[in-house]
Amino acid sequence: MKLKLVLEILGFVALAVLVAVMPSFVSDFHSREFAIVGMYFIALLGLGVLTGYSGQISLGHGAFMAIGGYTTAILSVDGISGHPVRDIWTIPIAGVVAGLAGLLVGVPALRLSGLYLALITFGIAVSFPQLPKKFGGFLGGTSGQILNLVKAPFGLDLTPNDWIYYLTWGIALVLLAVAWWLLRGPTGRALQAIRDSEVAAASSGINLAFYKTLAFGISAFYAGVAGALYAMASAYVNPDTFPIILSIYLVVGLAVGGLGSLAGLIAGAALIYFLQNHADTVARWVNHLPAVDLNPKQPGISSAIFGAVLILVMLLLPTGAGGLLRKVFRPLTTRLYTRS
Amino acid sequence: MVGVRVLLVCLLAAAVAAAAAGARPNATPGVTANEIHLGSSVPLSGEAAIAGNVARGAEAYFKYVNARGGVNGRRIKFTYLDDGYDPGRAVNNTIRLVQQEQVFAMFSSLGTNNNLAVRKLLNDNKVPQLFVSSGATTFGRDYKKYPWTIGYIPPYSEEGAIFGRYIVKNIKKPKIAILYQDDDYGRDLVSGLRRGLGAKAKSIVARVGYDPTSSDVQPQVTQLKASKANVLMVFAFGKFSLQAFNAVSRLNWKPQIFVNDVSSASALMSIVPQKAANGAISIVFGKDPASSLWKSDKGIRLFQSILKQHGQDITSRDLKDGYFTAGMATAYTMVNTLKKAGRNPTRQSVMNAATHLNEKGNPFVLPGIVIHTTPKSRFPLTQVRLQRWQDNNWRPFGKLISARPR
Amino acid sequence: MAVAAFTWTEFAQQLAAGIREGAIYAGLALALVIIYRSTRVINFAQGELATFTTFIAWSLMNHGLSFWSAFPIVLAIAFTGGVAIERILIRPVENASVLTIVIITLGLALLLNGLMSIIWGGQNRQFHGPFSTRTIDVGGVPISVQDIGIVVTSLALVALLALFFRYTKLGLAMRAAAVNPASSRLVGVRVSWMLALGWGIAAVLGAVAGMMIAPVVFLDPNMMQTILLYAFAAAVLGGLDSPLGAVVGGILLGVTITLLGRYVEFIGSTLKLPAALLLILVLLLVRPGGLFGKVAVRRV
Amino acid sequence: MSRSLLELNNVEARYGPVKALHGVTLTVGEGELIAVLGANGAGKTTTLRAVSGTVKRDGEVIFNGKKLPRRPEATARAGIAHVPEGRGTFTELSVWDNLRLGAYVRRSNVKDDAARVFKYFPPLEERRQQQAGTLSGGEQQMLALGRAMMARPKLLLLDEPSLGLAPIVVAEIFRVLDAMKAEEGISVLVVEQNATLALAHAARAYVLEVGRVVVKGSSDELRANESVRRSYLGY
Repeated sequence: MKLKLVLEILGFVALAVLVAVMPSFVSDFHSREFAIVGMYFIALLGLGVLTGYSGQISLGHGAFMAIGGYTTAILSVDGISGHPVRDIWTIPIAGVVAGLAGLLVGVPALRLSGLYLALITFGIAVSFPQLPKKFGGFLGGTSGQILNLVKAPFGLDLTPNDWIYYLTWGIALVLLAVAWWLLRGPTGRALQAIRDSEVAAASSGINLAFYKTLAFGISAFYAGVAGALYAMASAYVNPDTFPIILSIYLVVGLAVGGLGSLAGLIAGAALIYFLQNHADTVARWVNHLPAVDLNPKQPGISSAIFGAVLILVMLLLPTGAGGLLRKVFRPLTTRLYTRS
Repeated sequence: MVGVRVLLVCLLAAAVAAAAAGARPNATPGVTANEIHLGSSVPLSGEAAIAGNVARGAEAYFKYVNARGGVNGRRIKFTYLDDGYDPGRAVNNTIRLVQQEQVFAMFSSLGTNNNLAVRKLLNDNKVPQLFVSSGATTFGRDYKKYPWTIGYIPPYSEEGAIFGRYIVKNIKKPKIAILYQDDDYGRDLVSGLRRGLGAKAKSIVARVGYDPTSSDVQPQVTQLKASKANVLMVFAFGKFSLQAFNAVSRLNWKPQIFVNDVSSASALMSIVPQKAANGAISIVFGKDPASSLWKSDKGIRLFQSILKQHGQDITSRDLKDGYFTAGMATAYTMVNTLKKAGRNPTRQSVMNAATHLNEKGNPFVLPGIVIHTTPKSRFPLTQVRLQRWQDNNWRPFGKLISARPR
Repeated sequence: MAVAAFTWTEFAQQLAAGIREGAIYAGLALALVIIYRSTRVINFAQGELATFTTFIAWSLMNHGLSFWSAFPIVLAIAFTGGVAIERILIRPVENASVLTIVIITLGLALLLNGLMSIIWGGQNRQFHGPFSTRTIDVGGVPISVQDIGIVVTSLALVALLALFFRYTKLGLAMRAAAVNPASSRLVGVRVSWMLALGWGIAAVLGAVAGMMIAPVVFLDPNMMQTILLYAFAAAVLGGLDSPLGAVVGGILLGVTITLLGRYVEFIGSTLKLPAALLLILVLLLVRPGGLFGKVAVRRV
Repeated sequence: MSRSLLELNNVEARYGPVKALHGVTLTVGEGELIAVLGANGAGKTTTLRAVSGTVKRDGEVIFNGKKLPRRPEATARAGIAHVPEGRGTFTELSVWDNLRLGAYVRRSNVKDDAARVFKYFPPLEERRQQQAGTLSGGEQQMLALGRAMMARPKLLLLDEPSLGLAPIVVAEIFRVLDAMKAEEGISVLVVEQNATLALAHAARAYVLEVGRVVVKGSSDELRANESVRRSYLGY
């Protein structure tokens, strides 16, 4: 197992170096795009802890992102008793608020299993956008809240896009390390035991209620942080900023990334961003096929492409990118283990 | 955790190095010797996808203009992106258009919230936000704070006020029931109506909002009917106004119905039960390609020939789609604005042109309408007529009325 | 703001609207349950499938067919389509995780929605249903024939389905395949075809629900999206594996939220969805398997 | 020995990478009751599964002179009824539905067949509408046998019918098996832990050890076999 650890650390360092040098090779705008991918990655890490490791399916993580986003919006615009909070300091607060909401949801979740839980969390995703509409005075109603544009602090000479990029990926790497550290320790073992068999886990002395609720809380914390960053990058929140479909996209990202594989989630995050914002590019690729001539501007084409890509990905890679990675690397690692 | 700290320091160092590399060009972005680049963000997928046809109509018109030599020798390049009516994606699109595609100006992006979301961003960067497709009053009114933004269509609140004034003048003992979409759009219309009614605002006997996530507004209409009102205001959107007419018919109710402009396309009105629709009143400023009223109108003929010739993947149903006409009307004004902005337009000069418009004879809006703006009155299209639905057709009546906020 | 006072006539009409609304939820919820029972999967494409088949009916009627001559054709197409989807898209990942299959149904929903926009456009369409749009007087309360027709059709459908499952050999085999696939194979049931059959029947149920509701809410590619959300709720309320529960849950939900939305001012139209969610959550905490569902006993 | 109904020629079976049968050869003649004996994990159950096709197998299985396809549905249609480990009743369905399912592959009058089953197992008739899961263990075993009979099979595969049942119930079940064999001409391949009981009813038997046939012969021969006696008969 030592070797696996070394490989994982090497992988992490490689990722960190890649993240650090990336903006030198791409345009300023692409930094922003990668930043948003990073935000989805953070949310997916949280979802991965919940679904991949404790086996609870949540179709409501968009709501936790929304809670994070709204926290950041309220704190940085209205502030605490009239004193606006600087945007980066709202991020941990947003995470904690969302995390508390997650713990709250985690308690009834104990009684629900499988698809019942999935559908109830979906209900939360569906219901959440209604709250700002109802409580418009505090949350801004349908017209939402306009945030200040992000600017690099501490006199750093960074464009807003680069700043949000480094901020997001800095946080993402820390949270990746935390998730990894958490999951390879006793917490991770407890969660995996619960996922595999609740009865067995309980009979070997694992406190089910504690760990399942904890998983919900951690997971919501991650989503809240992602939502806070997303609100900063958009400089705007309203009920449609975190639409119902976002929760579904996150689950899509998780499935594509592969359950139980933290690194594969980057692929999932990239797919979410890419298919939402670049369906026109995909249409142009598809047009290279003979006898195909799609007009990406025609209403409906982008949804059709998104849907078709999802189906194809899941048919070809039913275990997601993470599963593929494992399949590719297993022969290698097995050989290494047996030799050592 | 030492590793993490080291890593962060490395990251920041790399960041500083990377940032030092880039510098920004000085010339007007999006304008070259032979091209002017405009951008837009509209829904082409999801619930509101149909409204994205506004951009497709505009695109066809720009191509038509380009085929005739463009504006001052420059062709107009128009890039519009799908936001699925999600403001977050509208922000992504707008930043992509401004920073990556280097557009000269944003033109006619769709939706109140999606435009609100990027207004600050565009104004901070001094990028014109032209002729937004939204009737929220703020886009024309708050020019002091947002000098780079201008609206286009008559504000919703003025539309409500026009209905109110009409009721005061023409309906004896009105008892008014209001069905409205429970958001800023619906509330704008309601508050305008109250203003127009003035002292008669007391005659509103019931008001029920519906949420856009509803599946059917029959419960709301049932509730309104129980108020024994004789006037029904339908301040709805798309299918909800259809459902409202349907419910009125199913409940055997016979109020005088007023329906707001956005929900009053002939294509919609002709498919609801006519016993409810007959006699309904609305306002009009654009020409409706589905109406037989304009069948032989020059402007609509031009619209259809442009769409057929320069549109992409146009079907026969698109030729009767009012969103395409609306897009073309706005594009017509955009082209005039660019012409006025001088041989070598800058962002400042185009803003200047947009706030000094006096455009007569836009072929896609009602005859006689003058698109007029000044730096202190940024509502380009503010003349409307009333119209009544009869025999499967809207019949405009009365003179042009001003919808300019006072 | 003055809101109309309570009257019994209005209450009766609201109740009728609620029951009709609920009957539609029930139709779609029933389709969800049929698929859930056999495959343990929630079909997110159920709504778009229903809309798609309704569009096919619209096209046929646009080409001169009457509703009743288009009806059997549409049902046949829906059935074939449902079976084909199971065979082509679900069968290859039969043994993958539930998540994988759910995502495929999501992809299918997006794909169908896009295709509908491309083929038929996003405009709202008028759909002439089988029922008169007249109203009749029921004890002094005008009720539309359409509403009555929708409720009767839904109930008839449930009864028909119950008879099918109870008394036909095929129905029995489908039930057996759902509860115990291994033993079903041993008695000669072709289990995987039973699953496909389930998809076919679900598609037919959806098609009927779509054709019933389209005359009321008008046809467009997104017609069923909100209704699907309520159908999920109805199915959970009734218990995901109980067809009877789906129907009871649907009507209960339709009536409850219509009346809550009307008479509880705080809820109104905006909080209908959250209110429905809260109701269901509370119910599930008391009965984790829904009203009629079986609870897998877990002692932990 | 009569004409053979079922022949296994060098059949192998595996669960994933684990091989459970290493070339089993056995035959069942028409109208014969054959027992398969062996310790836990010897491959008895797997042998039955290999016949009905519920496990991956290699080698030849001939039934009624024809090669048997490896699909459980097809096996059932060919005339083999498999009562698996744990009886395989549909516990959520009623007794009556269980019996109807038994006759699934046949186009016949279910009522006549059911009357025949009720003749052998009278308690089932009283409990027709009851949910199968609520029956006692013995009744469930009767239901499993009854369900198998509904298909009018040529061959019955029976997995540990005595498991968990009181001796008196077990005796009753074997009595019915004998009667069925005599009256209907059904062949039976039964797997049993209780070797004494099995040998008392079987014409011949096979003894499996780690996936191989180690001893075979008539019941009398096996009772006389020293090692069989010591290992399986316990005297």
